[in-house]
Formats: sequence, C-alpha cells, structure tokens
Amino acid sequence: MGRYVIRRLLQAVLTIFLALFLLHYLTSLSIQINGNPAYAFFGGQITPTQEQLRVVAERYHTDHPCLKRVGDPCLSNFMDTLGRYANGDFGQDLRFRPVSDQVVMRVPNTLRVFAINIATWAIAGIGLGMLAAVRREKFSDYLIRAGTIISGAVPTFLFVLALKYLAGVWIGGWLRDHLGDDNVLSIIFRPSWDEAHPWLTVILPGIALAVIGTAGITRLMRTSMLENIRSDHVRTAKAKGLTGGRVLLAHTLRNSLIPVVTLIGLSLGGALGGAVITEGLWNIRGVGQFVFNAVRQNDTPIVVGVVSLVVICYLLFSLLIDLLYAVLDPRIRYE
Amino acid sequence: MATKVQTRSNILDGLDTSRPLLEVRDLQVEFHTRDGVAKAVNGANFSVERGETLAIVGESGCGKSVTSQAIMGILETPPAKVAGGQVFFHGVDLLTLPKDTRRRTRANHVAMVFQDALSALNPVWTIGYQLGELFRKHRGMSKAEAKKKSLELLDLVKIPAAKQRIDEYPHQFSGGMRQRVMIAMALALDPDLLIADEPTTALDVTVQAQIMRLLAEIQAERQMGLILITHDLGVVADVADKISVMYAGRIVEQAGVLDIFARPAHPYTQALLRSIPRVDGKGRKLEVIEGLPPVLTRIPPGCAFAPRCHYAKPACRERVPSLEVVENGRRAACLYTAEVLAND
Amino acid sequence: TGGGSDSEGATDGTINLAQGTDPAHMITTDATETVSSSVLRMMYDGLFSYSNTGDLVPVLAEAVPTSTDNIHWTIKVKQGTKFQNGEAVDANAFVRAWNYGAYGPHAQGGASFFSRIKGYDDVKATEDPDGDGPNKAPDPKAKELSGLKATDASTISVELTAPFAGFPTMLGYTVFWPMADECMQKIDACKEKPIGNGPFALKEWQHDIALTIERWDAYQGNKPAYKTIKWRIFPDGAPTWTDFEANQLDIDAPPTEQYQDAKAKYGERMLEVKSPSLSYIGLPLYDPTFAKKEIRQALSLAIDRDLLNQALYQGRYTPADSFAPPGIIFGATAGTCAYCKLDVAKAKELLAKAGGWPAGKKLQLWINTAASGANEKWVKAVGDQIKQNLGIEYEYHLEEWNKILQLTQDHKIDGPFRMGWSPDYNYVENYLVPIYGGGAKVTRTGYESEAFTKAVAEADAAPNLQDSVAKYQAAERILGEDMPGIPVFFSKSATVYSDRFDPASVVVNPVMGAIDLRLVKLK
Amino acid sequence: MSDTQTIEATPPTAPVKAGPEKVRGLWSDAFHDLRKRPQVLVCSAVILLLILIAAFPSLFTGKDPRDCQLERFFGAPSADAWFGYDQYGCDYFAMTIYGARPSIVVGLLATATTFILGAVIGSIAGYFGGWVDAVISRTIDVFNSIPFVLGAILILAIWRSAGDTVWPLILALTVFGWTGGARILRGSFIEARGLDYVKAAKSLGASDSRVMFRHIFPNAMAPIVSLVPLAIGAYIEAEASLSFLGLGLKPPAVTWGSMISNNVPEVLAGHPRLLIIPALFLLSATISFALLGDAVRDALDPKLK
Amino acid sequence: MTDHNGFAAGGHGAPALEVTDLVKHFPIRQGIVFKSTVGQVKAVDGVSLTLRKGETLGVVGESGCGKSTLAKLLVGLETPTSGGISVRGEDVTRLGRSGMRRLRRNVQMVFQDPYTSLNPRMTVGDIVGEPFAIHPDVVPSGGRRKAVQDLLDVVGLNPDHINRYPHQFSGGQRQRIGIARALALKPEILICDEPVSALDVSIQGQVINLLEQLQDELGLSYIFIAHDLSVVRHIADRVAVMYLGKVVEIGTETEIYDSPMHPYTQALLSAVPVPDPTLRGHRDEITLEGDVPSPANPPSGCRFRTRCWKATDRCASEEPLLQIRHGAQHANACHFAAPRDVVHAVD
Ligand SMILES: Nc1ncnc2c1ncn2[C@@H]1O[C@H](COP(=O)(O)OP(=O)(O)OP(=O)(O)O)[C@@H](O)[C@H]1O
Ligand SMILES: Nc1ncnc2c1ncn2[C@@H]1O[C@H](COP(=O)(O)OP(=O)(O)OP(=O)(O)O)[C@@H](O)[C@H]1O
Ligand SMILES: [Mg+2]
Ligand SMILES: [Mg+2]
Repeated sequence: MGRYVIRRLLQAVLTIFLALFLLHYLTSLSIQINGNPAYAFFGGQITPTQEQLRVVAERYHTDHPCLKRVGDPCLSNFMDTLGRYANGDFGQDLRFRPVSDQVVMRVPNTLRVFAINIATWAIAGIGLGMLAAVRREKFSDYLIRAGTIISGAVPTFLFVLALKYLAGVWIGGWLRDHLGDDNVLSIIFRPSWDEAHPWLTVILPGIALAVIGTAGITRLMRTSMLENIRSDHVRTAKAKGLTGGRVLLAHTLRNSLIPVVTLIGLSLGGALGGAVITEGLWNIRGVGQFVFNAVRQNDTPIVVGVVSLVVICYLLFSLLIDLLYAVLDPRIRYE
Repeated sequence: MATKVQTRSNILDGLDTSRPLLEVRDLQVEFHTRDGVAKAVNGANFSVERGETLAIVGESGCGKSVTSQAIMGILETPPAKVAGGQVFFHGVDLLTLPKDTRRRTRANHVAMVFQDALSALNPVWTIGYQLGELFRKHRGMSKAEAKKKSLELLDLVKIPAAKQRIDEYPHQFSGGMRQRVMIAMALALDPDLLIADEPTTALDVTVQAQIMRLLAEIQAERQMGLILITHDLGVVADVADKISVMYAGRIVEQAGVLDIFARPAHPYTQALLRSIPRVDGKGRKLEVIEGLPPVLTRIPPGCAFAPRCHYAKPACRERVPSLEVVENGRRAACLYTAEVLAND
Repeated sequence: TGGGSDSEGATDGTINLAQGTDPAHMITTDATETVSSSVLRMMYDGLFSYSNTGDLVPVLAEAVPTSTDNIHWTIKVKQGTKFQNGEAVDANAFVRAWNYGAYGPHAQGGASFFSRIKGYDDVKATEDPDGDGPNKAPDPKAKELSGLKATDASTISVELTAPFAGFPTMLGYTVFWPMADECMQKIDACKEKPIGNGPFALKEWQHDIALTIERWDAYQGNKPAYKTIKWRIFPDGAPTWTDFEANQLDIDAPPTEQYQDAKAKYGERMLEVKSPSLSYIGLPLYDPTFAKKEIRQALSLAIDRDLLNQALYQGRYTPADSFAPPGIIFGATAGTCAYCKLDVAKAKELLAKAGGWPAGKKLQLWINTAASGANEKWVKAVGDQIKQNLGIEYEYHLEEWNKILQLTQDHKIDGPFRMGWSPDYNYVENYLVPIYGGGAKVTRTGYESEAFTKAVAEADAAPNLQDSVAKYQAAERILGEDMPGIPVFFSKSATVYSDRFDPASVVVNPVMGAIDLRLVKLK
Repeated sequence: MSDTQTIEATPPTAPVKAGPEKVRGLWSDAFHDLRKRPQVLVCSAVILLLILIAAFPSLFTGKDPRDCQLERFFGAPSADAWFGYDQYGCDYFAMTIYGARPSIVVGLLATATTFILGAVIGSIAGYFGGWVDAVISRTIDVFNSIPFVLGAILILAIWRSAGDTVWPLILALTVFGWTGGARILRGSFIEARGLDYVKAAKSLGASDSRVMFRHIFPNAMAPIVSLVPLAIGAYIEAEASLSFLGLGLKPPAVTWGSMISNNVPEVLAGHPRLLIIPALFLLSATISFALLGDAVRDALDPKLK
Repeated sequence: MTDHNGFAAGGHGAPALEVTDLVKHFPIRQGIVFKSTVGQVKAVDGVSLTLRKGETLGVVGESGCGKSTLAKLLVGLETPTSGGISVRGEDVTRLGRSGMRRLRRNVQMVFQDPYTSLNPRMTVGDIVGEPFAIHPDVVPSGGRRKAVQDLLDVVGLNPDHINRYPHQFSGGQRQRIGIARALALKPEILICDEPVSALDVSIQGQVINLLEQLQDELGLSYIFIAHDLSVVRHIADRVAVMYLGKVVEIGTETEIYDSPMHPYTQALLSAVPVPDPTLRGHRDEITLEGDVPSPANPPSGCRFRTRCWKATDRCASEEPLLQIRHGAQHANACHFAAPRDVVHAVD
C-alpha cells in the first residue's frame, strides 16, 4: 500500500509538472507573439506611462528577456514560476491582488454552481434517462431523446441569456409584483447573482449550466439502464418475485449508475468551461467569472494562473479519489 | 402436502392439489423483431408432478429458456409476447392471474435457477443482501431474522464458512459456489416447483457433479417438482424421470427417461442420441445431424425437422404433425414413428 | 438643506447601483478612471466642482482664483472643514496630496496633471537606464514640486512653468482633491479605506463583489437625503440592464440596442446627457498615401455620420462636426470641422484633385479587439461607407489594444485607426493638445503644423480665459483644415433611474455625464 | 444479424448460390440499414445541402455578403433579400450562406484532426502497452486535466489577432480535443489485443502493423465512428461559444457563431430574425449531425438489432 | 524424449513435436508507471510431452489448469519462461525471427470460440487467404484465390462463399473457416484449443469428423485440447490429463479411460455423466470436494492433495513425478496410483 501511494504520488507530481509546463509554454508563446500583457492592466482608456508599465511588468514577471524570443520555452522562467507556485503565489490580477486569494474567495461560489449543476444532472439526467429507458420506444422516450439532442445543440450563452430575460426579468418581475421582493421565489428568479443570497441566486444559472451535460447523462443513463434491464441479474430479481419498483430501483438503477457517475466526474472539467460563460453572464463571483473577465480583458497571465490552480486541484483530487479507491478496493492495487 | 399449500392460500386461490403440479398446454411465445415474428415457443405441452424431475432437452435456440421464462412470467414484454396457451399450477392458470398475484407466485411457488450465476447475481449487492431480500420483502422479516434465515440456507447448500462469506460479493465466489448461492436463493421460500435452466453448463464436470447431487438431494427431501433444462443428455440420463425433447419451439417427443434412451420415437431424438460422444466408449463413430435448425421467423411449412430428417417424405412438408401418443404414455410428433422405432 | 424628506424610510434608504469593475484602490491622485472617481466623488469635497451648467463652482476654495500672468496662482481655502478622522482640511491637505500624486515613483495615474506646475520635471519618473532590464530607474531629484507652496493654512500658491489661463478649470478634477495626513502616513490602509471629507464615508468594500458607502453625519455641507449607496460590481460583459428591469438597480444605462425601447418605456425617467467622449479616426500622416490633406478631407466627407448614428446607435449619439464637444466642454464650439459631413461629390472632387486613390490599394483599417465588439461596429460601418461612396475597398486589422497603442506610437500603421478620447478636465485644450500637439514624433498621427503649434502657444499665453478660448478655437480651425484625424461622433449617455427616486431631485451633471447622486432624494 | 437467416436455413451441403448483391459486410450492412430510415435521409440531405453551400456559396446567392450599404440597415426581408439586411445593410441571406463555410470547415476539420490524432495516439498506446502506454496515458492525463474551453482560450489568446483564419481555432480544438478519441481507441485496442482473431493473426506470423491496421483498427473504429457526427456538431457549437467570448473568427469573416453572438442584443431591439436565422442554421447542422450519429451508432450496434 | 512419457512409438511415426519441462509463469504486476512483480501465476509448470506424426494427443483438465497457455506456447503466442519445444528435432525457443516464421508454417492453431476468432470485418476470402499474404512465398499471388477456394472446399464450405463475412455463417461453419485458415500453410501439426466446446452437440460431430477426415487425408498431427472427456475419447489416440499446470497422467486412450491410475483422473472421469439411464446408480462415483486451488499459490508437494481422498503427509512434502509406476503401462504422477474403472458400470 505504501509503495502504491508513493508511486501514485510521483505520478501525480509528474503530471502536474507536465501540465504546468504546457500552460507555461502556451503563455510564453502568447507573450512572445503578442507583446507585453502589462498594457491590459490599463484597459482601453488610459495610455500608461513607462514607469507604470515597468511596475506592472515586474509584478507580472513578464520582464524576462526570453519572452522576447518567439519559440523560446523560457525554462528558467518556468522554474521561477514553479518556485512561486510552490510558495502559493499564482500571480496577481489587474488590481494587484493575489490570484490565489481571488480563487479562494471565488471557489465557494463556483462550488455552489457546481452543486446545483450536479444536482440537476443527477435529478434531471438520471431521472429522464431512467424514464426514457423504462418507457423505451414510446412517446416519452422519443420526446426525451429529441430533447437531449436539441438541448445539447443550443450554445450555453444563448441559453443563459434567454434565462436571464425569461426567468429573471419576466417571470421574476411577476413574482416580485405578486409575492414581494423578499419572497424566496422572487429571490431565486433574479436575473443575476447576489452575494446576500449566494445559494438562492445560483439555482437558475446552475440549472442553465447543467443543460448541455444533462443531454449526455440522460443518454448514457438510458443506455446503461437498458443494458441492465436486459441483464441476467434483473431477470433473477424478477424471478424472485420482487415488485417492479424494487427491481427497478435496487437491481437496475444502482447498477446503471456506475458509468453515469464516472461520466459526471468526467463532465465536470467541461462544465468548468461552461461555467466561464454562465458565471460571467450571471455575475457570479466564481472562478469561471474570473476567467471570463480575464479573457475579455486579454489578461492571459490570470487565465494561466487560474487554470494552473484548477489543474493542480483537479489532479490532486483525482489522486485522492484513486487512493481512496485503493483503500476501499484491494483489487485496484494490482492493476 | 395439502397442508403446505393451504398455508399459502393467501397468494393463490382455488388450488386443486389433485391436478398436476404444473401443466403447460399449447404454450405459444412470439418475439416481435425487425425481421418479423419469431415463434420461439410454438405449442409446448408438458406436465410435472410433485417430486418428479422433467428434463427439457434440445439444441441451442430451440426455445427452452423462453418456455421456462414464460412459465415464470419474467419474459421481457415487448419484444416477447405470450400468444396463447395455459400454464396451470395445481389447476390455476398462471397466465390469467393479476400481475401482482403472479409476481407473488414467483419464488413462493415456482422458483428458478439460471445458467450463468455470475451474471445472474447482482454484482453490486452482497450475497447476504440478495438472499435476505427475499425474506424481507416476501415474509416481512427484519434484517437480523433475514440474515439468520440466509445463513441457514447457505448451510443447506453446503457453503463452507457461510458466516464470513455472507457479506461477500458474487465476484468473490468461485463458479460452483455461486451456483450454490443461486440454488439457495431459489429454495428460500420453499417453492413447490423449481426450474433449473442449464444450472451446470458453465461449470467443470467435477463441480457439475457436486451441484447435480445437491439438487437431487434437496429435491428428494422436499418433494419439489423439478424442471431441468439442459442440452447435456448425460446429465438427463442421470437425474430425469421424464424427458421432453424440443425442436424449433415445439415439443417433438415426450416420454419416460428409460424409453427415450432405449428407443427414441422421433427422428430428431434418435439423431441427437447418436451424435453424442460417450466417455464409456460406446458408439465410436459420431453421427451428425446435417444442416441447421430453422430460423424461427421463417419456419418452413410442415414438420420443422423435415429438411434435416432421413425419414422425411413429401407429406412431412405439408402438415405439422401433432404430439400424439405412440405407446404406453410416450408421445411423439412425427408421421412415421413406426419406422423410426423400427430402425433402432 | 439636508435630508428634508418627511418619510423616515426614505432618509434611511439605500440606492443600489452597478459598477463596471472593482476600483483598483481609493486614492484621489490615482482616480483617473470613472469607477474610482465616481465613488470618491461622494466621499471627497475638492476646491471646486462643476455645476449643472458646467461652470466652475468653488466648494472649499473661497473663490475662483485669478492671475495676472497666468503663471502665478493663489488659491484661498475655506477654513473649518474637517476630514472624517477629525483632521482639518487646510491648504496643506491639498499641497501634500498634489506632491504625492506628482512624485514619479508613486506611479500615480494622475501625475501628468501636475506637469504644468513648476518643478514637475524634478519629481517625475526618471527613464529606466536599461529599458526592461534588471536595473531600476534612479529616484527623481526632488520629492516635492518647487512651484507648489502652502504659504499659510488657508493659502496655496502655485507657480506654473508656462502661462496657462485654463488652470482653474483643472482644479475641479479628482486628482486635485485633498488628502488627510493620516492617509500619507498609512497610505496602503488609506487606499483600502479612504479618509474623505465629503458627505459619505466608506462602510464596506468586498472586493470584486460590492462597495458600500454610508452617510457621514458630521458632514458640514449639504447632507444627502438618503443613507447608503451600494455599488454591486458587474464586470464588463455581465449584463446590468436585466437587473435594472428587475428592479435590482436604481440607475442604469440601457444597452444601445434597447435605447429606443427604454425611451418609450421609461419616458421621463430616461435622462439623456451629452457625454464628453469623442470617437475619432486617426490618420497616419507619415504614410505617403495620407500625406495630402485632400485625401484626408475626402475620406471624412465620405462618411454619413448621421446615418451611422441612426443605424448603429438608434440615433442616440451626436454626429461630430468639431474636435471637441460643444455645449459640454468649456470653450468648445460647433462646426469647426467643415469636412465633417457627408458630401460625396465634393469628396470625389477632392480625391481627384489629390491625384486619386492609388489603384488597387486597399484601405487598411486598424481596430483594437474588444470583447464587446463596440468599436469594430462603427469602424466597419465607416469602411463600408468609404467603399460605397468612394469605391475604395478596405481590409481589417484587428490587434490588441496594447499593440495598437504601440504601433501608432511607433508610426507603424498604414491606414486609419480607431481612437477614442475622454477629457481629463473641462477645457477645450484637453481635446486639442494631447491628441494633436507635441510635434510629429509625439502624435500618433504624425501631425505637426507650425501654425497649430503657434496657435496653441498663444492660447496658453493669453492673458485671460476668454482670450485663451478664442485662440484655442483658432487652433481648432487649423485642425479642421488639416484633418489629421476624423472626428466621427460624440457619445451621449442615456440614463434611466428607478421609480424610487423623486424626479425633481434627479439632475444630471454634464461634466460627469451622470446623475448627481448628492442631490438625489428617495420617494 | 438480419442477413444470417437466408444462409443458416440452408444446410452447408446444399448451399444456394448467393448473388453478390446479398453479400454485405457489417459496414455495408449498417449502411443499408441506415438507408432505409427517414430520419437518416432527412439528416443526410440537410448535411449534404450545408456542405454544398459551404463549398460553393456563390451557387446559392449572387450577392456579396460584404456589399453593405448602411442606408439599408435592418431592412426587412423582401423578394430581393430573403432574410433582409442586418445593421450594416449587408444582405443577411448572403451572410448566412457565406457563413456556412467557416462553421462547417471548423466542424469537419477539427473533427478530422482530433479523431485522427486521437486514433493514432490511442491505438499506439493500446496496442503496444507497457511504457509506451504509460507515457501516452500520462500525456492524455496532462491534456485532460486542462478543461477544454480554458485550454482553447489559452491557445486562441496566442493568435488573438490572426484575423479571419480558421486554423488557430482548429489547432486549439485539436490540442485539447484529441484525448477523447485517444482514450476510447486505447480502450478498444487493449480489449482487441486479447481477442482470438488477433491471436490467430499473430500465430500466422502477422507483423504488428498488419495486426494493428488490418485487424484491430477497423473493429476499434466502430465506437468512434458513431461519435464523429456528434463531435462535428459540438465543434460547430464550440465556435459559436468562443465567438461569444470574443475568441472566434474575426471580421470580416462571417460565421454562424459570430452572427449569433453579434446579434444577441438585436433580439430585444426588435430584430429577432438576426439571431434566429443563423441559430436555426447552426441547430439544423448540429442536430442533423447528432441524429446521424445516433443512427450510425444504432446501425453498428449488433445488440440493438 | 525420455521414457517417462510412458508411450513407446506404438505404430505411429517419429516425434513431430516434443515438449520438455515447459514452464510458463505469468508475473502478477503491481503499479502503473514503475511495475514490479509481486507474484507468479504458474499457468504451466513443467510439462513434458511428445506428439508423434499422424497422432492425436488429447489434453484434458479443469478450467484454469493451463491448457490454453500450453497451446499458446506451442504456437509461439507466448514465450516460455523455461523449457524447450522442438519441432522436427529443432528447438524453436532458440529460433530467430525467420526461424519462427518457418515454425508458423508447421504448427497452426484452431481456436475455441468461432465467434471471436474470426475478424468480423474481413471476408472469408481475406481470412483464409491471410496466411498467404503474410507468407507470400507459399502461393504465387495469382493463385491465391484459387488456393483459398480449394481450402474452403477441403473443409466442406461452398467455395463461392469467399466474399461473405463471418457473421453470415453458423457456428459450425465458422469453425470450419478457422480450420481452413489453420490449414493454409500446410502445417504438420494443428493445435486445437477446445475447437468444439462452443458448439451444440449435433454440430460438434461435424467438426470432429472433419478433423478426423483431414488427419487421414493430410497426415496431420493434432494436439486436441478439451474439457469434455467424451469428445477427447472420440478423437484422441493418447490423452494427457492436466491439473494446475502439470500433467498428472498420460497414456493411450484406452489406458486412461479404462484403467485410470491417478485419483484426479478417476474423479474427473467418474464425474462425466453417461447418456444412459440404465447406468444410473451403477457407476463408481467419486465426488470431489471444493474447488481447484489458485495457480498463483499452488499446494506444496502433490498439487491434487487438497482434494484427494488418498492424500497423506508424504503428498505434501514429496512431489510425485510423472513416471510409469508399478501396476501400470502408462505414466502417472501419484504416490498411491492404482487402477480403478469409473466409467463403466461396476455392478
Ligand atoms: N429478446 C429476444 N428477441 C428476439 N428473439 C429472441 C429473444 N430472446 C430469445 N429469442 C429467440 O427465441 C429463441 C429461443 O431462445 P431460448 O433462449 O429459449 O433458447 P434455448 O433453447 O434456451 O437455447 P440455449 O440452449 O442456447 O440457451 C431463439 O431462437 C432466440 O433467437
Ligand atoms: N496473460 C495472462 N496473465 C496472467 N495470468 C494468465 C494469463 N493467461 C492465463 N493466465 C492464468 O493462467 C492459468 C491457466 O490459464 P489457461 O487459460 O491456460 O487455462 P485453461 O486450462 O485453458 O482454462 P479454460 O478451460 O478455462 O480455458 C489461469 O489461472 C489463468 O488465470
Ligand atoms: Mg437457454
Ligand atoms: Mg482455455
């Protein structure tokens, strides 16, 4: 077990190292080709003085000479970056605030969005998938399948924007007129996030974010259910005289969930991409919005800082899961 | 025996113990597939008495499993559809029962053991859970009671160290042990009839012998009816009282075990027996049945075996022969049984 | 007339507003952008403010200062007012603030505002000896402006390097506000929690989320009629209009696309204010194609600014026919640009006169990328019109803003480029000199004209403001003939306020281009 | 397995002469199966039309999408301009037609590159196993750990000002998109490595490349083939989303994505058609590809027959 | 080979294939990047056999005893951990690449599952013709189609079906395709790994008869692996019984079936049901307890001792060698070997 842990750790470190290098190389290339990102600090309004530029470049660590040579991998700069990362320094945003602080401040909100997102996936995806499987080849099955294809084809931003008007302004307006401003429903149906109600105002965007992934989860759930419905152990369960509900829940659903849960895990990375747009448009103070703003301001260093953090968290998280599996299931260790 | 039935009369009304334990009459099962309607079971007739072992034999795909599942009422509908016939359990037609009554008959009166125990057991629940579930859901027992009963069952099927193994998962058991668990599960609610669908096909011969012995012991002890589905005629010769031979969805011959092996009355039975290699060296040269069984969506008119039959005459292709008594209780579906019997 | 409302609720009410970004920090000398200045404006009183007609009104100054030579200025500071920490607001409070702002190493955004004061060259940032290299620039020679003195508690004396009649107009601007001594001692703390002297004090600042200010009850001036303002941060790209429509914000500007819609819906509650910001096209005079002024004039004449305004902005902007927006900016007049109107025939004639457009050459349009696409929009329309009216095909060049700045600075652009200008203070000079003054090397367009340089110098040296204005107008007419840049339009802000406001109390300040929040009353 | 019965019913000793038209492989069988379904026919027709539009836009409109006359702004649809004019007075029909090309090209090319790259890398990893697999699996991990959109953003940031070329976009989608295909093919190869027909080929002395390309690859492709149409739709949509973030193709290139994202505000200005028209085209493309993918998957899945 | 194979060349020709002390251990590995071996699955653990020209050697044993591994070793799909395999007196474990290619021509394999052993995306012609594509020197390229059709004819398939795909054939027909492929290079030895266990009884006969017919016509030698002892009896001349990676008994068909010496062989044979109800209860039945132990951790000494009714302490400490013991004509590996007829009726 000890050896396995060490091996798995070494491997995680290696992956993190490579991923960070990839990110570093992309940034270096971006700076080498596009020039000093320090300008971004001043936005489109102000022409910065040399002194101002210098201070900013220094803080961004973009004053390294290798950043002037296109294609240079900037290894020494990378080592510096790694050193800073090791010290918890992931760079600073336009306001000179540490990216890590920003991310720490924003992570809870992103987690909220994700919680709603996952809940939606679980409830809608699994529920609809199950329904489609149980009523396969019937009208509701076709309807659900058609729905997944269409919802999977609508770009997230359109969906979020439509929701902002339909739910936030129109439905929300009606609710506020009839139930008052402080009614829970009125708060849920607000067109943007409000730090005073960090959970309630994250429900709509969380659902919107989940829409695209729900399609895939619904479909997988349906396939997985169908496979299990036809399986021998379900036949056994029926032969045992169990009720239809029990056969479905205890002997089909649970088995079908395994690949679905794996897919949910895999989809979270993609959802973070969607969260960039959703959080940006819903004004949710999350990690996604941070990236959204940075992208709009051409502020690549922040994007890289955030993505680096995300990558490290993701890899450490998967390491943790793997180790947990190894503890729980002795067979895993003998791969 | 009558008392036993009465204890569970809350499940089935109108049981008549004077009628056979199970009587299948003209059972028809169809599958609606893209290529048309497949008649998987096309008029099956047989009966089993208490304490009796009926073996159903036949080539792969001839409809043995479908028949057993139709009796159990666990066919997937659609694509399957029971198109006709009756399944009497002590005189009560199971096919006409309300859904819920039908469900409660399963395991309580008629239980089943499947071929591949690994896939027939749910991989995500422990053995103990899957056994205990029966007691909890059908008998309303508490978890602790159910566990106690489950342990008794595991002991009954001779699983060593049952106390430890009850909390293990199916994949942690060997093939033979898993099949014992399946049997335990089938026996849990004291069924009157046990249907075993190729219970040993996936097992090694030494393990097969263990399992068959176990089944025989239990059957003798409880006086259950047993329907044994298999294509291994060796096993049949060892345990069966009666045999039904199936071909392309029909029972083509039905008789006591000694009669069939001694003098088959149907050409198919005859050919089947001649094609089996024997470990005791008899019948050195293997005979083969030329050709293949028909595709069930396109069964040729007349006798389905006719295209492969040595005895076939033009009449065979015109009329479907019905299962008729040949001599003292044995029945065969062939127009030329006399010829067949003569040729043995 | 502090808080005359009869309803308790209203005087204790909160105004909810949106802010585009989280301010960098709250320090007056760095508050050159609208976000922090709009917040600081509620917390600070300066020497002057601009009235609702755009005039300079003394606040902490005794009167508008005058000067005989436009070099030496004396400003009298009212006595008896206090900072929120109890310190007195005296002449020193201003002098220390200005010295702080001018000192190069502090890297304050407003530093250049002090460049007219004597001694600025000694305090400004020095050149870095090795560019981006590791060596740091040496410290400036002096720490304080030699031309700036507090002669006593109530008197500031200023000596400029050259005559500048418009000097007082600058004094209403944010960077000239005072700073408490405590602030100087703990500047970092002050950046987070400024010590103001105005009607509001900072209550809570949740970075990137919201910023709340609350009424300062010891304020001696006009007390506000409500208690709190809460700005929630809506970064660029997060729509605010939905929140206004959902009653979550009290003031907002409708998106361009919904301007007419909002106008119809909110009627009276929509206030339209001309904003001082100018959109123009810079022309590369160093490029031979644009060397002849007829070409430049022809291009300008090919643009139908009115149609552009209708098509793209639902008619809400003001087509430009001058280089500075008249009616807002002090000294700006309409019609100084004769070529700023559509006249296809004349454009063709001028083009022919200049020898025509080089055959086969495409007009290269340079635009900076902006996520909102707002700039691309009108430049594309301009390109389309030039194509349609003069038959000149065009091509786009999209570059990052910083690259555009660098390329224009280095004169490496071969076609018209989009630029915008927002004034720093309310004087026509601020539109002419920073954009077109300073010589061919300095200007992005490469424009240099003896006549213009002379006119500007004369204007600055004029004995009084009126003469100065007249001279600047002369300089503007020189630009109108030379056309180094093509003014396209002045924007206009449309602001809608919620029905919680008492309409009578809603007044727009033209210089800020926004509702004067100090005057607002809640119903 | 719909064809088997014609043969199985016949004893091997008396075979019927089967005409060549009855002889079909799994693929052609799937193809025949697909040909019969109306859903497939409709989708294929839509896709074909879109590809035709993308390839020869001038066949469909005589107008130049860049011929914009401001005075026509927001002009309503008419016989002359079917979809009316946009804000700049450009012919919206012409724009929609010309906008097909970059959208379709991105969808097709990005799919091609991601799947080819993924297939090659995944099959090498799966076939050779050992350290090759270890290295490739780590690499897949590395690219997988960076969320797709974020990674694409970083790459596009490099070529932010590249203008109206599709290459940076395709590069970005490829660099962070190949891992999906690679993962699937790696799995298929590992599974196939143990199959008897592979062993049979090896025991005949077949070389690695022969085993890989003749035996495993065609079989391992089945799961991936059905994903291809889905991916095409997803990439077309990704272009739209990146367009919205300001990272898509730059003007003067017209894409459905940029038409949608540029005209979102115009919906509320009373010109919803400017959004709806390109959105319908985008949806029809993605949905057609998705439905086709579904059908192909079903047709190739023997279990569903 | 040494005489412990217990069979002198009785009527058959020279050895076609000899196996000496063949061992195959599969390492149990741990880790993903840096693997280390933590154990061994002793799949084949010291097997010696001789296959003579024109004979059929049956190999029987329970699941997991190493039959398939042995087959793979013989055709070169696995490399042995130790031991030798010689074909026509040439040790193939020491052959280079070209030597291996030559070997392939002499030793071919027929696989168990007719459904997975044929590439579903190749036509029958491609499948059967593939050996020619790999070994282009065997048949000139112009004659390949003809050669493939001849092969199909040989195995009793319609030569016109050359363009069909495997899924268009029944199980028995598919197995014939597999045999045709194995025959393409005109090998002398065919290794058949359970070629009929996936088939129905009625079809099994077709394949077995075909194999016997081919042996007569082409003079092939077979190693016929099966767990069905009845089938083996019908085709094999000699039979080897394997248990946990080792051969426990080897002899002619009659020796093994009529007078088995090893307790395991006896138990195995007694467990095979005979399709004759008249024998019910009249046979000597031996029921073994428990399952086969794991080959990763086999018992010491005699591997069968954990299930053997004769086992003593000696069996745990001393491994019985495969040799001819007192009272037998053939080799077995039991300290207490004694003949016992379990197949026929005993009373
Ligand atoms: N779900 C299904 N859809 C279509 N046809 C089916 C289905 N299930 C079974 N069949 C058909 O019904 C026929 C009978 O099947 P069944 O499983 O009863 O055969 P069997 O006699 O049990 O064969 P085996 O010995 O192989 O188990 C087969 O031909 C099969 O193709
Ligand atoms: N590649 C491998 N790696 C590790 N262990 C293996 C490998 N191949 C086979 N084994 C193990 O070696 C042992 C013998 O396997 P083999 O397949 O030879 O048995 P078999 O006698 O053919 O069984 P069956 O009758 O089930 O086909 C088994 O325990 C198996 O798990
Ligand atoms: Mg069956
Ligand atoms: Mg095997």
